[in-house]
Amino acid sequence: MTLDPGLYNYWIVILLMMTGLYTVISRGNLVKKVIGLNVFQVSVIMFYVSMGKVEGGMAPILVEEAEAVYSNPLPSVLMLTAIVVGVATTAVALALAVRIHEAYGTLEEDEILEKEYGAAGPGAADGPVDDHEPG
Amino acid sequence: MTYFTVATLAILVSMAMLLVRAFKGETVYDRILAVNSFGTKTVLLIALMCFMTGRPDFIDLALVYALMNFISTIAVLRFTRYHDMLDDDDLRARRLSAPIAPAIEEELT
Amino acid sequence: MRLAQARRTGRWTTMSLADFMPRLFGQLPAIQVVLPMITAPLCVVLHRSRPAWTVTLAVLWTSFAIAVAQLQHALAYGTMSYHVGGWAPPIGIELRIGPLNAFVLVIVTAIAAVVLSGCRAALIDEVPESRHHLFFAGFLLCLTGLLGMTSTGDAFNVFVFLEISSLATYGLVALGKNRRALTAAFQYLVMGTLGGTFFLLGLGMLYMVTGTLNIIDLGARLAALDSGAGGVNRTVLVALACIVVGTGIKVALFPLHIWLPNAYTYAPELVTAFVAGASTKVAFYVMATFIFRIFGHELAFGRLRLDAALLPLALAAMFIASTVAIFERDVKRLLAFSSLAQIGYMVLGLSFASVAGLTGAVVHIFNHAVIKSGLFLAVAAMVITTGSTRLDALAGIGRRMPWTMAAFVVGGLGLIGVPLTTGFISKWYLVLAALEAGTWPVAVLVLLSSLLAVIYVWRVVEVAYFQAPPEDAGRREAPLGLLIPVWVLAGATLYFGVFTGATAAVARRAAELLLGGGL
Amino acid sequence: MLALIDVVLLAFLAVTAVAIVRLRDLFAAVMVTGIFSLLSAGLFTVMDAVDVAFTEASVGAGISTILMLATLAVTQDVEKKRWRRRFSPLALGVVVVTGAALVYGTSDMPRYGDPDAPIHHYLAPHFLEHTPDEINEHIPNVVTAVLASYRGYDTFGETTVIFTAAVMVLMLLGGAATIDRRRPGGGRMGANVVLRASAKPLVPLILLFALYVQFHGDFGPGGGFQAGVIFAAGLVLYALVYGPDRAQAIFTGRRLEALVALGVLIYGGAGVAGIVLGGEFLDYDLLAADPQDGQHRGIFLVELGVGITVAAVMTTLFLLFTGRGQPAPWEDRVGESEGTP
Amino acid sequence: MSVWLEALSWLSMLAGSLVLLVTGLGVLTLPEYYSRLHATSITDTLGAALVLFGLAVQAGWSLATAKLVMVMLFLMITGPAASHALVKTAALHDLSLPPRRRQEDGDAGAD
Repeated sequence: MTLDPGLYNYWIVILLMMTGLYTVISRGNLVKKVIGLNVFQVSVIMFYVSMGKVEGGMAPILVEEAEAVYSNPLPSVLMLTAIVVGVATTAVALALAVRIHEAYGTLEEDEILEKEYGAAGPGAADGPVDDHEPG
Repeated sequence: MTYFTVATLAILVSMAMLLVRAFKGETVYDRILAVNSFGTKTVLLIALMCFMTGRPDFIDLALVYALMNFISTIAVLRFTRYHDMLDDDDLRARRLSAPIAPAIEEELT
Repeated sequence: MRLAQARRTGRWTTMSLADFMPRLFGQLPAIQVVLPMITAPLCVVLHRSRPAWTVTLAVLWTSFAIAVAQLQHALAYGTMSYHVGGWAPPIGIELRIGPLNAFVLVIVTAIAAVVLSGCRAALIDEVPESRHHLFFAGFLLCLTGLLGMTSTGDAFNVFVFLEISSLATYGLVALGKNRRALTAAFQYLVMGTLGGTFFLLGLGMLYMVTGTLNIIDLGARLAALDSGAGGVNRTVLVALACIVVGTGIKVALFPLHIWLPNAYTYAPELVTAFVAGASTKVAFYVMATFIFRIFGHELAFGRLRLDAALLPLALAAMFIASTVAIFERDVKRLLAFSSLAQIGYMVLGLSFASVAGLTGAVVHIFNHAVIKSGLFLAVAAMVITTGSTRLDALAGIGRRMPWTMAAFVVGGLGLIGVPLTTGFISKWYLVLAALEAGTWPVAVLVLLSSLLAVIYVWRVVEVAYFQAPPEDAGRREAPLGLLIPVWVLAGATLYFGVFTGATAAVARRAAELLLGGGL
Repeated sequence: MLALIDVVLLAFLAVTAVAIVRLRDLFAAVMVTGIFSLLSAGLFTVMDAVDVAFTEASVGAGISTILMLATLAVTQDVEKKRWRRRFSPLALGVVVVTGAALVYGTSDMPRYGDPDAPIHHYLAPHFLEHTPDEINEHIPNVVTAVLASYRGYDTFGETTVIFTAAVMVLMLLGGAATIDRRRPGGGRMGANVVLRASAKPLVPLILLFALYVQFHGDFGPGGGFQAGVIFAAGLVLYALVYGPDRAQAIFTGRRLEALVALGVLIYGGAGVAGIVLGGEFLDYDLLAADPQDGQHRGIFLVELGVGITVAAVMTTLFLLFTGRGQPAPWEDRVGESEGTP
Repeated sequence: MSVWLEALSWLSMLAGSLVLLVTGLGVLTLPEYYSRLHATSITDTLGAALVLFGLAVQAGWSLATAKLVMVMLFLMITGPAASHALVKTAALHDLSLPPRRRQEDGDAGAD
């Protein structure tokens, strides 16, 4: 069966990235934002891995055959690091979300703003700037 | 190696149907169910792909998938709002007293 | 390919001290980064506040010494290349220490050492003691990330260290006492991760068209690629955009800055002092290196017209941020917006892409780091006395804390760019660069924006000296442990304003190297 | 056939991503994110990145999902609030413009799988050809060789990243008020016979498997990071079924903290040994008389360091998230009592 | 490989594929949770076992077969356990059938 994906991989990856980005920008829920970030990161990882594939190649774990064609190992190596960075970021973000929930009782961005600045919204200069009170 | 193809196609079609169920949901348990079953399908797909690419020694991957799928299913059940339900004693106690909870309507906007 | 080959033969032979010293010197680029990196887990193991602090402080000052040694070496003998693991560059990862990044290393380590020296006094107030060791570990990790980003010659390695420093910064910002610190940190995290990921994406595109990750090699192969193909490669163009956006978020380039004011305002003062002094500067360094060394002057500015995008953004940052700063009621927030404006100056210098402009930008990295860290440290001292960073709480602080406030005024003068402070020379170069480029309106705008700085600095000075302190408040100077670092930085502001030779010479050398595509 | 799988899985991914944006229920969204991870891991296998697939499966579908669920459990005690429908034209604008720019950028890219793409002709051939003679002929997994030796510095950075995350989460969540056993994740949940019976034999098997992955990483997919995650997953399973209390009895906070640091120190130590023995940082050639043995030893040490840190960090993260609200084991041994700030 | 083994592998994989298709269909089309669960829990384990068995026959006596057997065993333990947990958890909350279904179908699905 011959099917040439051409640039299809990259387009879908871009679609995924943009879905992630849209989630991050438009959604008010903090956990949802983290999910969006995750999607965004995974799609970039997929971008790298896509470019490492060689047609008819196999995973870069050497075999005895002399004629074997391997896919590129370097993107894999880089993306292992990127995945780790992703999970590290997710963990810290979620920890922040837990603390924010403890402090504000909500994970919704607009409710947090409401609790902090009143219904008026976050007028930067006009907000009541309370000082060092324990959170 | 056509039977790999047959099995792969069957798995892909099955996956598609599970995806629909996972998105439609109806109850949260339907989703968990679909996700769990989806995980099993992925395990099989990976196993098949290992054979298709001629590297059957990569089956480790399938094992990891199976493992993680199981753990996350348990975690989902543990961490849902109705978390303590995996406890037998609790179950008995509740069955006597708890009213029928309304079905949770999950919606896709 | 292996460098180790040669060494292998005489490996176990004796090594005299005379052999040892130059060899140790050759290892400095790695030690610079690895030392704080290994000390961080040690801090976690030590687990108690005081030993952890002692070790951290020792390591920070050692790092500073190493950085100074490296700068001297780079100025005397040129760029030094260190092959991690013994693998020669495009295959392995290389650390490159040239005049520019050695200069940045000195700035970062100096700020870190000075800030943390004053730390225990202010820290006890801000972080529960049982978590001090984690704070020190986090601080060291943040520093590690910045040092790693600065010294590496490998583009992907930049990303790894960028994330180390970013993650550490998110956590440190969240330590602020006000609960808004948490939301500020979260916002920073989201923006920062987006930035990092865009950076990664742009890097991926560059890798895709060149096949390499080494910065120098990338530049060479990109130049070869482009001259062959004729028009501009579209992938390269988009890669440039991604990298500018990615680093732009970290730099807090004007429309991407929204994380910065909150993060600076609600973070613990010490963290703000360090982050304001070091983080954005290193990010700016990364942006400049990527633009000049990888894309090259000719491609980025000649064909892709990056300056047309950066110049207006820089000007907008200078004016809008300064104007907002004037209306702020919280001194930390005021300084945060002032930082945004100062970042505008740096980007302005970059956008000229001339020797004078880049010299201005590089000098300004140094100046602003010293000035802003000093100011935020002074604020930290004030918080110990007043318990607040609101402007009205600082009424009469000039009389209550004369030494601290005097240092603050010195820093404020530096921000404005008064002659005999460091702030002056960078603006001088920027004006020069604007005139050189024939854009005299820009020169006028630089001067005008300084007037805005006068206004917001004056607001603090007015409150501090011309308003009566609260009745019950006596004179209560900051603890000496904090006052000394504050004055070290204030002194540096004055010293390097009077004796401008050293910094300007280094900056000029660095600028020439950047423009020449060398280093 | 593989191309077909590639195309279909990508299509699934696209649908899944759209569903993630649109799902309002957070639990559902997290679960669908799990699917997303599984799918992408499947794709990585198709694209021959088995190590990445391994990692993504254990991290994305495993640990990340579990952490998110734990977060939801801690934050959403009450019925979730229905969040406002928000359609943001601004966000859509940003996304469309960015997406268009990126698509524009793809037009000069080599097509998927193109063997003539520049990246397959510059550095990669060196790694593929010279791993047997420069590293060790008994390490056929080139990814491991590049990861641990050629680009060992990156991997040291990676270990530090995960260490940083642990330090930051400890700083944010380590220490708090009282235990709430009724809360999700709070109490014991292991009275269920079936689960206990099935988990009991699995836990040691999983730990064994983790060790296998750790030491088999030279030959097949796997290595320190994956092994660490799997090891942690075994402990997480134990904690899920028997309650975090019993897991904590074995792995107290202090011990875990020390282990987290230990892995980084092992890695750093292997690197510094290179300097001490007269080479560069992370130069494994000098760790043994024969450079090939040295490389092998270095890679072994480094992978061990990564494995220890990752296992300890993942376990710590899990215990911190689920233990939020319990008297944290991190605090009680310090000596001083400390109120919340 | 002998023709018989080949045929066995074929048969097993085909049967497995069929069973897996049934899983998908069942989950998609059956009216409510418990029947869907019923559809997947059995077929998942069976289908997986069949396909893996087919693969194992392909691989012959090798390390890969050992691993396949491990995967199979693992799925055989975890599949039913997960299904059990799913039923149990749901049983407590949506104790019987979702109200909407009951209204539509009367008691049709309640047995």
